[in-house]
Amino acid sequence: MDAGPTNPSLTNDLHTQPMEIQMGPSHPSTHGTVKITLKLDGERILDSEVEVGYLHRGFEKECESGEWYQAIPYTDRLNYASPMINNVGYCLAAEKLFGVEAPPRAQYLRTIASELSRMADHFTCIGASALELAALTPFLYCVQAREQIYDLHESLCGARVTTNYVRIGGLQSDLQPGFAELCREKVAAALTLFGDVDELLTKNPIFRERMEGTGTLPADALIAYGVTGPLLRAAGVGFDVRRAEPYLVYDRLDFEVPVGSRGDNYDRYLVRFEELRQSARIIEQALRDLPDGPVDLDDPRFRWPAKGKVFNRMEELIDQFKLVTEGMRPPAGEVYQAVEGANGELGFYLVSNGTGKPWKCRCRAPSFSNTQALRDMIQGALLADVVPTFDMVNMIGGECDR
Amino acid sequence: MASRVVTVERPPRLRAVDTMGPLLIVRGLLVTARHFFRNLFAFMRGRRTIATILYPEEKMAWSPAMRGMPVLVQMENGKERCVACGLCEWACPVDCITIYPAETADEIERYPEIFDIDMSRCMFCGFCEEACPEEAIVMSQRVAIATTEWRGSLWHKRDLLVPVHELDPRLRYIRRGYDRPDVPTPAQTAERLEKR
Amino acid sequence: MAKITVDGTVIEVPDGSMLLPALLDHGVQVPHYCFHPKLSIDGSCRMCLVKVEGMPKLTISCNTPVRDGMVVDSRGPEVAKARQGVLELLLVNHPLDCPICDQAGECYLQDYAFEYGTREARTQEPRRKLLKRVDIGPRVVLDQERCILCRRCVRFCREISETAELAVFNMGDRSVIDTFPGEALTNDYSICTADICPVGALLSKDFHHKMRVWFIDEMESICPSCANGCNIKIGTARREIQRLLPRRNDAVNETWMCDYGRLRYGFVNDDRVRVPTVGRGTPAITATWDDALDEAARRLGALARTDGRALAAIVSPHLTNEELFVYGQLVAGGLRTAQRDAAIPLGPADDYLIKAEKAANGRGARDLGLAARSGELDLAAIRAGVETGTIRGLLVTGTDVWELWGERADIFERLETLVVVAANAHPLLGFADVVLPGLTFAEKNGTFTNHAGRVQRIRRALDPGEQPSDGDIFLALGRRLGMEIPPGPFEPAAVLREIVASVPAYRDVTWDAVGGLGVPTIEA
Amino acid sequence: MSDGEQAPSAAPAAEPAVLARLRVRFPDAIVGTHAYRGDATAEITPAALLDVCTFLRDDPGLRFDFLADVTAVDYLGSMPRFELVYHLRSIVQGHRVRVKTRVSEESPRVASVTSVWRGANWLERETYDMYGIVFEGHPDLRRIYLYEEFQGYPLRKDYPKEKRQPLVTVRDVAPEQGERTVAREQQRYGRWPD
Repeated sequence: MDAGPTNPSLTNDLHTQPMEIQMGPSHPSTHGTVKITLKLDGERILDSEVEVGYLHRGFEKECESGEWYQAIPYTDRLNYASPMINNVGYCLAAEKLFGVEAPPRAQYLRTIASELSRMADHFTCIGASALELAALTPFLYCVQAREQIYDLHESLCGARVTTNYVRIGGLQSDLQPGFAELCREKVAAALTLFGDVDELLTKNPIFRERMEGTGTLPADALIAYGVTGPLLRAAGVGFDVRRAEPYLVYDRLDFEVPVGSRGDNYDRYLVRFEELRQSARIIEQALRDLPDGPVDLDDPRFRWPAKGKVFNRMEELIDQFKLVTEGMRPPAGEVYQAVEGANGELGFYLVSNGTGKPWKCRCRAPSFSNTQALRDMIQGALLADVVPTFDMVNMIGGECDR
Repeated sequence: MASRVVTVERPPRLRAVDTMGPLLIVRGLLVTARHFFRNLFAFMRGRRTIATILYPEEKMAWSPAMRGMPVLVQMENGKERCVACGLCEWACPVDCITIYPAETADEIERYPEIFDIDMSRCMFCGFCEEACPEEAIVMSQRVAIATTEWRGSLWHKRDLLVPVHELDPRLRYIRRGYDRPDVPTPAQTAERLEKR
Repeated sequence: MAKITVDGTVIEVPDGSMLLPALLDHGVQVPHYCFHPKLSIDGSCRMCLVKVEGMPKLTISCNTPVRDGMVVDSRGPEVAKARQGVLELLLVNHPLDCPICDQAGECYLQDYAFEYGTREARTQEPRRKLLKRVDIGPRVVLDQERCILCRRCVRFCREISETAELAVFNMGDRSVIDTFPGEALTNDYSICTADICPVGALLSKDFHHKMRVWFIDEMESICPSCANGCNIKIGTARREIQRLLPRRNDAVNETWMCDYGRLRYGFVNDDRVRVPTVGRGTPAITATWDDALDEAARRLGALARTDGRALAAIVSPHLTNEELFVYGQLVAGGLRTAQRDAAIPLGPADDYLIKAEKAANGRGARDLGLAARSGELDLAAIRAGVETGTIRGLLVTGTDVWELWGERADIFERLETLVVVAANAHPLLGFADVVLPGLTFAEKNGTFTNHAGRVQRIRRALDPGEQPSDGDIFLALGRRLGMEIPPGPFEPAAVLREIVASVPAYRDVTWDAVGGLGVPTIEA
Repeated sequence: MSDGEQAPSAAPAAEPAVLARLRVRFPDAIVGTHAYRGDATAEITPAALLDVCTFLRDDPGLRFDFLADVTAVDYLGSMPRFELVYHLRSIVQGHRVRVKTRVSEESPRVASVTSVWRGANWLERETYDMYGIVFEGHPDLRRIYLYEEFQGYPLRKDYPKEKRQPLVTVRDVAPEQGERTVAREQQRYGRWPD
């Protein structure tokens, strides 16, 4: 046989095939359960497909089968890294539907709780990304800092992660004495620890080499994908629900919305970093301005009556029974309420048919839209860029799934 | 509006000197060494600063607010305070409580013949405690509920009963919020009703 | 008709009626305790106060006749304040019993206090102490502290059961409900007093401390315990029937039901036969459904082929019309015998709701031609046939025949083949060659025809799971006996259409129309 | 926070500018509008969905460049049964609107808005997965959370919460799907243009 150099079968044999590999669903770097199917040409990513859906929590179905108040613990588990923000988002949406507003003290405490959760989320995100880029020590510091925040969660509501703190029309409980001092001390301790992380990471050339210039996507593409939060802000768009549609007391507080200039992973890291400092500022201001007064709405149609009266007064006992068994009854209607979650716009769309159970309870999860853009972020990049990009997308399986 | 959009400052581009290995190592080591010595000196002075504890010899110091597993309050006479009203059973989002009420000859005529909590379903949300009109089920500070077989996660009434004095810290904590807002005097109430 | 204005809208109400029922019929919510549509007017609770223009004070709407041109304010501030006052007075002495009271959850005191009350207690004084847990009758328990003295129960005992055991004793704030000395609340309708009690003062002993009402799912159905066909609600929770409650149907049972029917539901929960068995002797051998049906068909088919007169079928009057219809087809087409009769248990009766036929659907069996007509073998003749040996095989549905034939083992031992379809464990099953588990009224859909020929729906309140319904059993037996039955499960709605097509008296009945309060059949 | 105390049937006189503008531009497509609790809402006919969405994105006075959410609501018992809900936001101009359209149970089909907002891709896949609504023109309409063998649509109101799914053992590859896999495996790629 005459096998010349132009023989097509030979060129075919010499040509490498693109390789399909699967990252996840239990790859160490995919915190949260997600599978990324990559098609590689050597180290280059030709194409990828991101698959979510490994948790199957049935969040919406569970909410539809319980009373309005029974959905609150389920929201803890949406973004489990920042549970308080989900509590706040759901309760704000429900309050909007009911047409009530929590007392000012509760509003301030919810702000504090939200910002604490945001700090915990950013600690988790930055710590985990450092870990997945093989830097173990910053992860330990981050987790230790997060523990400080969780101590505050515990002081507020008695649980470290599954908080179930916010109620429709109020809060689960008022502050314990000495919370303000504890809060200042713990936040300061967390920020000190974070200063160490800063020293270890921000100027570290290895870290920068991995982060700089990777995962970039222009702002208009991010908006078209519905990406929000630090990812969008790193691309230079100053969109923050706290600023665009102020809720709680954010319009009364002084804070900065950090934006990046280039939109790469490094900018995302820096934006998160700056948001941590801003969260600490917000907490400090909220603690300073915290008014006295009740934390619960004094309206037995929505908020369970005070326990002391339930024990020895007939009217309140009846209210307790009716509220627990039949739940609070909103007017029929629909509302959408967005809050700024740690990863972007966290919206709740509630539909009521006037009964004690939600007809629909929909969560607009920021992670879901953010993860969708991952494919474009890593298109044509190197395999090694997947890890920092995915880390900065910070997908949380709990809120991604239904 | 007091919020502003501010562009974060990026550190200058990497210079050649930044990528030099030994310098890097020294800078990183300085941070970790600081932690090491701080922990060491604190240890020598008897005030530990490291975050980990030696479980199970050491236990974490919980806040009084800590919500552990729900337990039943056992009164001084050895009986449960629960009257099997079923509010906790209904309020529980995950349906982990099962109560079968029965009648007794006591003054309070009803008691739970069976009171089971499926701890494998319980998510420690605390709604049972909040719903209870008798202060009979409270969140304790117990968290060790691991078992080796699934039947062990079903806690029956006799396992759940805890003497009331052992629950004192928790009861003190939840009683703080009982009179929210302050119980109004009859005159205040009359005034409020007038306003409505 | 009179035209009255209520809260700004004009409604038309019949002349001479009282204001409260007129308002309630038009969907105007007016709270009330003592008023009951089937009882006389008492006017004692003062809860239904409304403002009528031209009257100097608020007036109780239950005892105010409508008048053309009346202007009524049912929810203005003055009315709301009066209601708050009434409720506050009612709650002043009400014990803090919600946690231990069975009424909690369906208590009118809770409902109205939540909706119309002051929401805030302002009493510090101790509450009135009265007797609790008074044993006033075999089926009802009284709690005097919870009573709000609406006197519904007193009027019920005077006007409906006409036994007048209850009365209000003492005066003023010492008033209490009690039975007359030496008497007990023993009438046949006594639990109805617990139904109409708006609070938890009178409670059914059967339901006492059994289940919180908010866990109960209710399903509209028909009482299976006598031929009257009282409309009921089946309350289920934890996959069991917790209680039966009457449902208003003015054509059948007003809003009442007898204690006998109300308490007879235990057979649904307990002693059920769930798996088919084959062979006499104890314990019988459990079999798969296919094997049991094969065995039943083999035994019955052998007799049907040799001699049609050797087989007889006993019809249960507890089956629905639809099941009876396919059963009739099975008897005529599969067993090829005309020897069948319904085994209808009898019992005491009164002149109100309680009927002598202690089964819900004896009328249906007669309408569908499954009870023996003159000249055919009736139940007694079948028994004689069995005793003389001419009848060698029986297909029995239900177990009433055991009692009707005097609980005589020797009759059934004589049989070559006995196939029983029954829902509960019973002595009769010990003589059966094949036992096929049936379903009870609470587990199936269908219709019953009551003594007066009213066709009424029963609905599935409990899910029987994988267990086939009686209709499926009859279809499966028919297929095995060579009848031409298209494949597919037993569909009551489709069978009812066949009944309507073939039985003239049922020509007005449709599945949907029968769903509410039932449809009367047409007398021939 | 919630200034809109109007009932859903508020008079259109008080309606927000976005809705007024839509009403002028698409007089026939608007089924109804409301601003309950301050959320501007327009219900439109399904046929006009794509046009309305394109208009909302491109109109210089509106600029709804951001699709926050797509979901459906199952109004079991009413006709038509499903309602699709689109939450839009203008990042540039800072306002929000909710666009809704109804589709029937018999033909749950509606045009896909992936051509208007890229982010609709996954959101529509999710709605398809949970409610069985088919988005015509969607580039890749597959289940996103659940596996292909899943029976039924879990968020429909007639899907029982406790329902069990049959176990799926070995995934059967349909013949044509198998061929496609083989074809994909044999496909050649050029080198990355460095």
